[in-house]
Amino acid sequence: MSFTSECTNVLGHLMFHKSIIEDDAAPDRESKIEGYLHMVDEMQKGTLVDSDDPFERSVAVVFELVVNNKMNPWDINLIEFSKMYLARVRKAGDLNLIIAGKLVYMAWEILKLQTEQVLQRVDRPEHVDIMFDGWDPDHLDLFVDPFELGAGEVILRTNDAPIDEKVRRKSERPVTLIDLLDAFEEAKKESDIRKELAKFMEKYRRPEFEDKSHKESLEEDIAEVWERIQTCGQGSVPITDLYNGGKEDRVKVFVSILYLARMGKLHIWQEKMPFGEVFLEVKVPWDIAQLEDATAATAMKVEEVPVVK
Amino acid sequence: MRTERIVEAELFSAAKPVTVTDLQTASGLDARTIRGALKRLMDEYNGSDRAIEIAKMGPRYAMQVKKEYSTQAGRLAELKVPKDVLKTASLIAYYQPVLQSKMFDLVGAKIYDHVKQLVDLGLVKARPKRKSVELTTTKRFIETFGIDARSRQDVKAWLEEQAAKLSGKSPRT
Amino acid sequence: MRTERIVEAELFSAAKPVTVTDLQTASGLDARTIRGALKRLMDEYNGSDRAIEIAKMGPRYAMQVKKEYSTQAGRLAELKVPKDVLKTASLIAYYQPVLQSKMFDLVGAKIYDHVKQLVDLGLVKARPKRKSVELTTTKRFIETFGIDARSRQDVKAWLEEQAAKLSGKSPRT
Repeated sequence: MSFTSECTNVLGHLMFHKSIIEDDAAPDRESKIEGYLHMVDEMQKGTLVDSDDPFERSVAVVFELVVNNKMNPWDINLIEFSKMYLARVRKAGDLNLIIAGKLVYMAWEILKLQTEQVLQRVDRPEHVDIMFDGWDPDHLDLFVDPFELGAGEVILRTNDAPIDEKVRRKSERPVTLIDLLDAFEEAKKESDIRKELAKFMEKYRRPEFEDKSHKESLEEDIAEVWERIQTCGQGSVPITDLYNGGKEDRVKVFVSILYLARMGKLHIWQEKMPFGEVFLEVKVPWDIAQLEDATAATAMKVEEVPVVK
Repeated sequence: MRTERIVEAELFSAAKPVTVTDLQTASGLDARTIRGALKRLMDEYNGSDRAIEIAKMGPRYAMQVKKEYSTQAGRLAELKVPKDVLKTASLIAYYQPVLQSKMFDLVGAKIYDHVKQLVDLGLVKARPKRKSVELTTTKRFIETFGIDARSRQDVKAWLEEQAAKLSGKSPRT
Repeated sequence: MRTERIVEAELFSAAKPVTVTDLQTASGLDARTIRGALKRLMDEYNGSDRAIEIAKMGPRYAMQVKKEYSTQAGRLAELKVPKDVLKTASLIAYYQPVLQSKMFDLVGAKIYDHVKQLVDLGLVKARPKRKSVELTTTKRFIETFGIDARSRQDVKAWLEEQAAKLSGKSPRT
């Protein structure tokens, strides 16, 4: 395939994403995708001009790599991709682009996830839910049985489940020097961030937290709650899942997630006001959150967080 | 060193189901050679009376104990899904995407504990929806139960097939 | 169901060397039958060109990859020491001798669990000191990672060198 048709593929991909922008999407989403479309269009025509903005330049590099390497825009091998990206940026000797590249990498991953979610939504049979839209299902139980058992009734009635856990080997390999070095690099970055976080807390502590033990416990609380969140897996988590004791624990969890949200680590939202469940979601895809990108992002975020009053 | 023996060694020691790309990275062989080797190995293993088979789950392959030997072998392995949770898991897979409140109607109060276990094991995903939680199966579900599927729809279809077999075999009320 | 197939399934899933008694407990077969099955399996596997063999180590038996295939095979297996624990180990090596309370500041509450695992693996030594515990690496740490070092100071120096290389390689803002 030619350069032009590769560009057309990418344009098609972007058009699709533009067409599925929902009403509740971020307000700048449409203009952002417009910008991308414009960029690829220019690239196709050969009229793309280098931008001064490192983020824009790295987006251009992304498109360039996808087009030149004939990558399928619907199925980017992210590992391959990030390797190529880093090689490309190192060659250019542009440090700004490394940081920007991490953001692009995350954005790309999120875009990909969203596509999957949209496709699932399209496939999902909605009729049962639509029937009860806006109704209080609690009041319907009397005269409606909304659940069609179908052939699944056989599964319900049988003693043996139709699935069984496959028996596989638990394989292990010894740790090599490279493993250790990789681990060290990650650990060093993470502990540096913890130190920065501690400094941040010190600097912007609330006056009533003057008391040393109080401040220490707040930091520990946040760290502990962050760890609890990490055990909850991907996706949205109801805050009640994090509670683990009495009233004091609830306050601790609540205050900690407010801090974490301000640090830019979490989204928090409530579906029903004022007493509905509060939900939270880690802001970057889970696997990346565990890796260096999250640490880099947090390191930057720490600087940006407003003063806690 | 014959290529299928290299792939055999890799499948044997892989910690989880692997793709052709994984096998490529580990062996340095090209994709076509690996596909050929996989085909020969599957014929060799699955066609013999050996207790071990090579299963295909969508794009992933794994060496595993054949179903008829899994009870004995399971005692030395560390199986993670309790037996009573398996049925709930298969019902979720069959009805997915399904609200937890509906699953409550089917299996009762134990649904909360089962869903928690399944989510912890990464087999089921729970997303808040209305007043309840919507449940769907994950990629790990496909891998753990060795289902040849690429999507939730495939998993559903596979379970429908199993249900049909069950009802043909032993209909009970 | 032939007895050697049951034993085959068990050896495969055990993933570590097992005794005849272990196999007995799992299968319910008697020791003589199991010994016979093991003999037949060893002939079958070890005499063939397969990448997998059944090895006897004293009283224990294990299914494993033949030596000539071990390089390729290792790549897809899981790390013996979980990555997270390994990260903590490298920090202990870097800061040693270091108080557990200081490590708590660096990695958080998981330090307790990690230190326990590392002590169990024999990679780290913990000695009570003041109100906390002092952590140092062991000889086995050096052996495990093949670091060219004779003392803890050497390990530290080696890691410092690596850290300097790292920070030279990827300067952070």
